[in-house]
Amino acid sequence: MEPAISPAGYAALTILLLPLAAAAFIAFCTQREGERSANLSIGAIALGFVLSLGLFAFTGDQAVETNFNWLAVGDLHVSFGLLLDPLSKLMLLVVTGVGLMIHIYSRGYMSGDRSFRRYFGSLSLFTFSMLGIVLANNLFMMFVFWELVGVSSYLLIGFWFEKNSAADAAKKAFLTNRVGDFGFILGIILTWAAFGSVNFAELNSAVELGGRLADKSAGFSLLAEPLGKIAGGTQWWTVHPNVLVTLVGLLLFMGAMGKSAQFPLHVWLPDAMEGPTPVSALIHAATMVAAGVFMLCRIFFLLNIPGSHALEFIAWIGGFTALLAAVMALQQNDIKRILAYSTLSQLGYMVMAVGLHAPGPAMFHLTTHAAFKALLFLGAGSVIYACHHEQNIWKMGGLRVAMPRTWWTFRWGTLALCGVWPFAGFFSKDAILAAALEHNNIPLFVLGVFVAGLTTFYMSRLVLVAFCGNARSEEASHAHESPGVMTWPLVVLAVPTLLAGAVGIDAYIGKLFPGEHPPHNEGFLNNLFAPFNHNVFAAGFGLLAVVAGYQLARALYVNADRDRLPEKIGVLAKLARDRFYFDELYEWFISVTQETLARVADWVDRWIIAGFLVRGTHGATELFGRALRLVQTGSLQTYAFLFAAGVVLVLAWQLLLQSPAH
Amino acid sequence: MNVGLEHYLTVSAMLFCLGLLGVILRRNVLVIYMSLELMLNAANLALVAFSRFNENLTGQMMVFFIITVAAAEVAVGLALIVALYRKRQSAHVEDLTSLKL
Amino acid sequence: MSLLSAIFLLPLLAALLVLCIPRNYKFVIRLVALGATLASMVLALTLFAKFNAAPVENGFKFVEKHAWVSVSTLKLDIGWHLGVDGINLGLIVMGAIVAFAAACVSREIKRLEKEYYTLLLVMTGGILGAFASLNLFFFYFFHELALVPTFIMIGVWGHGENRNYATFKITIYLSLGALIALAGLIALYIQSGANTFDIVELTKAVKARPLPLAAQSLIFPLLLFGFGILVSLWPFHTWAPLGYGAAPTATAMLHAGVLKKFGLYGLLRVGIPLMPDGASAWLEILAFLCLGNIVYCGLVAMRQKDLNLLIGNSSVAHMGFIFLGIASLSLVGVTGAVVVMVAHGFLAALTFGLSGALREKTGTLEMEKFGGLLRQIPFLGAALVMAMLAGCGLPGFANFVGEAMVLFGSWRAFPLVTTLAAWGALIIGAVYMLRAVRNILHGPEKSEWAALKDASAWAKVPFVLLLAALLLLGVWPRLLTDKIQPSVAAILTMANAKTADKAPRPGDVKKAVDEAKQRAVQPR
Amino acid sequence: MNASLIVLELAVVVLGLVVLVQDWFTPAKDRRTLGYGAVLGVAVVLLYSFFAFDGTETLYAFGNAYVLDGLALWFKRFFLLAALLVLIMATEFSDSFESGQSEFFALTLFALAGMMFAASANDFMLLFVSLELITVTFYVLVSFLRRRVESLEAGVKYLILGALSSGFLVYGIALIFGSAGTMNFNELADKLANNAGLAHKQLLMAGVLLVLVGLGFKMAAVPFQIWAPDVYQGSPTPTTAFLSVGSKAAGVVLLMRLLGTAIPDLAFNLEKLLMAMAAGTILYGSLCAIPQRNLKRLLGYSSIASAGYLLLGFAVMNRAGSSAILYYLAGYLFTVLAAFTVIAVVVKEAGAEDISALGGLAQRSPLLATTLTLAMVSLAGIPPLAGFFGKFLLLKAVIAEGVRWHAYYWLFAVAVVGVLISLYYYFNVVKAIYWSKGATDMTPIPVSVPTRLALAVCIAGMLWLGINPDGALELAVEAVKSLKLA
Amino acid sequence: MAFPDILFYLFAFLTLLFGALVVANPFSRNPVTSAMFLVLTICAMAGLFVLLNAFFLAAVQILVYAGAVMVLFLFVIMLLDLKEEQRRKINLFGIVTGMGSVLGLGFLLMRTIWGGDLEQAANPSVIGDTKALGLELFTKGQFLLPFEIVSVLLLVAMVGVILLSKKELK
Repeated sequence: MEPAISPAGYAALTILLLPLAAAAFIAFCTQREGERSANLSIGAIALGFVLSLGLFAFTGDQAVETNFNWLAVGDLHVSFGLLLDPLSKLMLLVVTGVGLMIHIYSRGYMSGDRSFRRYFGSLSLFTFSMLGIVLANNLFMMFVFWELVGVSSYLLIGFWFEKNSAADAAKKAFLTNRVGDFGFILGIILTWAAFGSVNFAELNSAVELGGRLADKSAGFSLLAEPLGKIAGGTQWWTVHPNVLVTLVGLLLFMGAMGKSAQFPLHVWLPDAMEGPTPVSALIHAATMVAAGVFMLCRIFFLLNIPGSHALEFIAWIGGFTALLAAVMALQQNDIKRILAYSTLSQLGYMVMAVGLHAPGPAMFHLTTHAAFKALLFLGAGSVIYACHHEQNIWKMGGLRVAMPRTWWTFRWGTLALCGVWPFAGFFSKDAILAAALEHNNIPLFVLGVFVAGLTTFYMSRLVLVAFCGNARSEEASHAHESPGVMTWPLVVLAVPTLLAGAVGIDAYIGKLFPGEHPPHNEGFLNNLFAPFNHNVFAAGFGLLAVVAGYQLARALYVNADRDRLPEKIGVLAKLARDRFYFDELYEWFISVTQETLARVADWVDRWIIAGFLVRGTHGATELFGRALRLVQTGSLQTYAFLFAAGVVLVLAWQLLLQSPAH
Repeated sequence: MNVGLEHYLTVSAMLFCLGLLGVILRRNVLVIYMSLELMLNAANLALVAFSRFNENLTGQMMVFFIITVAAAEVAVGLALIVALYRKRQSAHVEDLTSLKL
Repeated sequence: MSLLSAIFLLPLLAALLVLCIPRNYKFVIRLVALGATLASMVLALTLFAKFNAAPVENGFKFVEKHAWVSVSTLKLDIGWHLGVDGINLGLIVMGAIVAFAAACVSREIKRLEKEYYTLLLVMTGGILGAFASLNLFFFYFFHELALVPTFIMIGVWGHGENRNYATFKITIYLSLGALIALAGLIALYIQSGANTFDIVELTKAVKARPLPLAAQSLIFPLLLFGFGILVSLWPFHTWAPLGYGAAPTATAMLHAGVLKKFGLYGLLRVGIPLMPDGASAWLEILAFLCLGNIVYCGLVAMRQKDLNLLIGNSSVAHMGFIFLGIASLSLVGVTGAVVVMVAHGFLAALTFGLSGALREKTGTLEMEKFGGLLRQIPFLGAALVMAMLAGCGLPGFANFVGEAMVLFGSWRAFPLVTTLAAWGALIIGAVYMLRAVRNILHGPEKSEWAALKDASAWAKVPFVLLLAALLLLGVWPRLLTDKIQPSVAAILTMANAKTADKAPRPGDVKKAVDEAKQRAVQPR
Repeated sequence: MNASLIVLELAVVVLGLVVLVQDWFTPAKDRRTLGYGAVLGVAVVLLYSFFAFDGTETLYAFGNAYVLDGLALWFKRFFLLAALLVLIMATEFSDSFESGQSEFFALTLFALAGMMFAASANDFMLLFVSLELITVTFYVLVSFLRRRVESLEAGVKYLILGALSSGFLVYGIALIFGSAGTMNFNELADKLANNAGLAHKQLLMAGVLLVLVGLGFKMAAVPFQIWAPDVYQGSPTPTTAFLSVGSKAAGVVLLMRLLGTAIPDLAFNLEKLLMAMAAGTILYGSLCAIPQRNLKRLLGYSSIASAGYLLLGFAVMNRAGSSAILYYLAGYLFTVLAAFTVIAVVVKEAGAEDISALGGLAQRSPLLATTLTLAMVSLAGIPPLAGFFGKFLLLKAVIAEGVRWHAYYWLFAVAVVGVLISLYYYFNVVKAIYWSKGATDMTPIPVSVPTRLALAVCIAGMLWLGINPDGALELAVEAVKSLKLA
Repeated sequence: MAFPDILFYLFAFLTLLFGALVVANPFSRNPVTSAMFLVLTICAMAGLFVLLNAFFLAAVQILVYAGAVMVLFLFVIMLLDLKEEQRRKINLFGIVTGMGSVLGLGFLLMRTIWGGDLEQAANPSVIGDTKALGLELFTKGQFLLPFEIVSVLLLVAMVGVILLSKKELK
């Protein structure tokens, strides 16, 4: 039953397996040749990028599935399946393209590290996993690669495992992701239990059919029974299908929450900055964290089942994350952390977009964000590299002179992030704001605009403090431009940062979600002005927020040698700096729940089961034995008496109690 | 009431119990051994009585063997007691407690 | 000697051979042990390769049958009957591989080698024999044969101050379990009316005439708890971490990896199919006891300071998934349970092997004392990381496939338990596994371990082997599941024979949707 | 009258006399050869038993007082084999006797003759006389080490309690005779079958119970077990071994005859009593052994527990149970004799009987260590050794009865508890051999060739009965054929 | 009451009285006393035997028991030079429980004996004189074997006694 594989399928398979092969080869075959490892890794992803480009260019919009029967037991059929459709092709480009730049950049950034080989091995493993998510054609496979992404990010974040902070951050990232995955797998199980399939296409047709038929949630009513069992114990009652579809949606969303670091599972992302900076660029800006959003887009039809309220929830979570992260970014001083919170905030935008029934804009923003955020991270890396691993922006300053190429590209990235026309970020953010307006969700629109202002504010703060003014430390004053292997990727990434907004990505994605209002690709120049034609309010308010944010920042930070914001906003600044105490809160929560449970379980195990019950039985038996043994006094008289007593006992038992009445 | 089997058996049983009492209560090994002889004699009495009232000489034959065996047993037993007495200078059962627990 | 019997008779014969070698020829003794286990591994792999899924009568292949004890006046008929189906095939192969790995890591033994290798070989033979036997008597016989060396090995070559207590605890606990199970098996023999221990015959007899309910409700709990104790079913689990903590490496590998599966295998082979009604009353309780394993023991593992105790508790926790899968009585769940049985065998062997190697090198397993070891021992460290990740259910390793299948399969029967089990699998497992990695391998390097050497090339062999097995099955699960499925299906047909399950199954929905599609296409 | 049936016993008695007489002509230093001669003689008799009789038909002699059937023959061979191994042990041990080596051999042979007669007893008179022959001989054998006060003390204890039990036995025989008017087992069975009133006679039941007391004493069954630990500990090791195998088996075979031949129609009434006795015996033996440190005493308790397992077979009172008893006994023979042989050597070497004397045995003599380990494992009932299959058969018989009456399940539970507890102390011994600390003396222990042979026989027996039970079980089943069992 | 019955009661009374005095003599705790009363008990029993027509056994009882066995006892007592048993602390608990169990046994035996199970010939005619017993012993096979075994037993006893009481060691 193995279907014939199309050339595109082979290409996709090659793209997927190349990095794995590279990782395996690095692990087993290169001993100390770090250079060769790097080249292998870069070669694999470069080839992948070329193939992705080819796929993008030469295959049509028709989805192509390639299935290998991976597991088939009973009702559970899981194929190792690759799905090529516009969504995955776009993501392929993003992952391999941005990834390629980051790989190249890493060669420079990581040169001299004693675990160079391991670095590239892990990087390739990560690429493989990420591509797996992108290409997966069913939920199960997606989960498989989802987990693999988690573990490879664990390896990369904990790359410098000798540092306690890095080791802890890796652990935290993995565990937090696991919490999300917990929901994800339950969601998958529920979906499977309802529809009997995990394949996207099959699920989609089932949902569509359910929508067309009178019975709106054909599969989901079946879930009522086992769910009722949870809720009602012995009572079998029917849960309303709407509750069920919402629940499924939310459980699946939990996966995205973990990977895309949405509130309340956002805490791992800032800590993950302990990894090498290119890793931050790859994982925590362009790809891994985007996986959640990608997944939401992939399963949008499941979230969008009539009767489901999951999307509303998702939108609000996204919006809240965007706001929360932006506020926290205001008071960070570590250059990478600022970018990390900014990433959080932008991911919030994307998730919000999905929640606003606008997966297209979400993907659009994901794409542009991947480019400019990677650029920003790599730029930050360049700065850090130049400043001898100094990451505090208050110890930098004046870098624009010393590092011209970094400065220019970084500034472009910032502009794109803030959403300044005509940078790519403007278009994608605008699409999201427009979607909010279209769904008449004014609160979220206001929130979006406000966050846009905050974004401009903190990014301007970063740029003004780190690059402008005077050098505030020894390292900063001696900084000079990074080598070409690091700066050229910046330049390359600057191109999409400038242009990606208007090349028609939104239109390309729009084809996937025909239910929405797909924008049309009307040529580059037309696209350039499309936002203003399409929804002038969104564009206008967006730009207004940028201006306001920048003015505020300028007032506070031009030539500043310390942060004067805390004086203005008081306690909020402290809250923002201390990340609203989420880490402490979680730590407390975990210690009162899980750790207490563990303590109790351990205590019960040690004292009740192993101690009281087992040792008690043992002790009682031994005691009994010792007591019984006292009968053997050694005294013949006692023996004789016991013997006689035994005889009497036997006689009495048999003659009195067991008298042969029958 | 005519003296019958019951009466002999009663005597025998009582004698048996007396012997047992001696075994349990006396501390001198020799006396204990004598009490054991009482018990055997009680059995002999019962056997002879049964033999008589069941009209069957087998019981008496049994007594014959019991007496013989008892004689042998007594010989060995007394030799043993003598040997022990030589070691311990006592024939008291309380002194026989090197083996216990 | 047929292929199947050669697999386990070879180690037993080698044990006799070792007995005849003078004790000074340590190298020869070791060579014989290695050779025998290697040969039996190769044979097992051959068996695996030769096994095809084509259906046969009774479902067993490579059948070998001889009379052994047959006394008609006593209605006693015990025959030598071997055979494999999809369920024990994987276990035999896994056992043979683990046995070879165990023989490899036995280099740590430095005294009484002759006795040690004899016992190791006997244990190996016993384990494999138990899984190959289709006669309940030999099934039990070989299990016991393997069990005693376990005890003695822990006692003689074990570690730690708790060794004595651990030895006695494990001895008495496991013997209790075995005896209870024996009671169940004998009762089954008698009450089935077939007067046979032959599994095939028993199955036939029960198919023709199901056991009376009273008998079922007597025998099933005996088997459940007897076997349950052997498998460290909560709350009868406390022997396991303690025992494994004290055991010499190879013993822990073989016992935790292979021998422990005996009870599960027995439950699956005998308990579930022959006593469906007895089982139905207990499976729900079993499902909740699983949580004791998965969640509770997972939590306990979180508190451990000693690596072996941690692994021991985690091994107990993993048993919960197998129980859950079995309790679900669904094709997916039970197949998954069998996959976990095999996968956990490799995993447990791997983790105990690694911890043994670590102890051999450092003399301790207290996690607090370590730190940053990954730098000194990159191979062992990497293998340990992989083992730990496999232990918390990472895709790519066989455990994930099995555990996921268990979760998928048991959802319908026990949604709440499944939910909590998923929590245990994904989060609690990850917490303690990563904590171990963090404490041992990560963190600043410590000066006292600066001189630590990584494993030599030969010492890597067992770990590479086990990892490869885990990865292979993780990447290509059909290798196993396609063989397991028909056998499990046969068992479930019996298990579900009586009580027709009225609850709709996932497949039904798909069917309904397909039908609706058909209707939708038709013109109105 | 077919007097030729007693040829085996006769041969043994003559052998004993020859040993006694030959003693005069043998210088003190060569007395060992007498022991080997006795061993050889017993071996010849044992071999001859296979040519002379096949046990397929039931033969009577001496006015039906003496029976030679499968059961008798089985037990005669059992006793011969036990005596053979005990004699080897005794020959090795004879250095410790200040005097009377040859008398020890001769007395062992006379006791053997007593056991063999007991195996054929079909009459209460023969039962009594042969039992007394065993007992009286054992009085001497137990107190043989008259230099050691323990030995004498054990002798006196055995004497008094043995005589006490004889007293009960005799009284019991008297009561049976009184109520049934016969001493012959067959006649008693006939009368019971034809006279329903007889079965209800309390007098008969009381007699049976008192005989049971006497036999229970021999078997060391609760509540008549009290002598066993003291006597086991105090006796010379070969005596202990013979006591625990031969004397116990004599009790077993007589109880079998009593229940299976003499009062088959009454035996059912004893079911509960035997169950209670079995349970009590198992628990008592197992529990008391837990803290025990003296090896011989430990085996004394273990022997009590074993009596309990044997009683399980009596409690079920059917063919399966009886054949299981035989099988168990056969395994017990090899196992216990192996254990005692090792202990005899070790105790001689170490001069102490404490369990710690085994320390370092694994290094000092791997053969002894292995043998003792196997013996303990077999006693604990673990495959592939004899003890396992024996216990398996017994337990199976018990569970089979559970269908009829659920109390048997509880009996099984008690047995399981006993097995578990016994594991504890058996493994304590294994532990002492292999991993006890503080063993200082590491000199190798020499083991003589005959002892090696004896050990080899024991190991072979343990393994053979454990691995290939078919033939032996068939023999056991054949042997109990003559009993009137369900 | 017939004369034999009176004799029965007399001998029975004497037997039990002397028997009791063997076990517990309020005047003397000397084993010699016990031994002497045992002789008397045996003699009284011989009387009962005569009443039961067991003439041979009555003679044997006196000859073997009172004659040989008891002499042996006395020899040993003299040999050991046993003093009067010192009055040690009386174990009241032991006495009570011991009496209890003996009384229990007595009760059970009595209950059995008087339970109505006994069958007895109305006019028993068996006479156990020497001839009858001799014929019985030497003509009936069933007694032959025990007889021979007893001879071995006696041999064993001889050997045993020599072994145990030999003073010097070879």
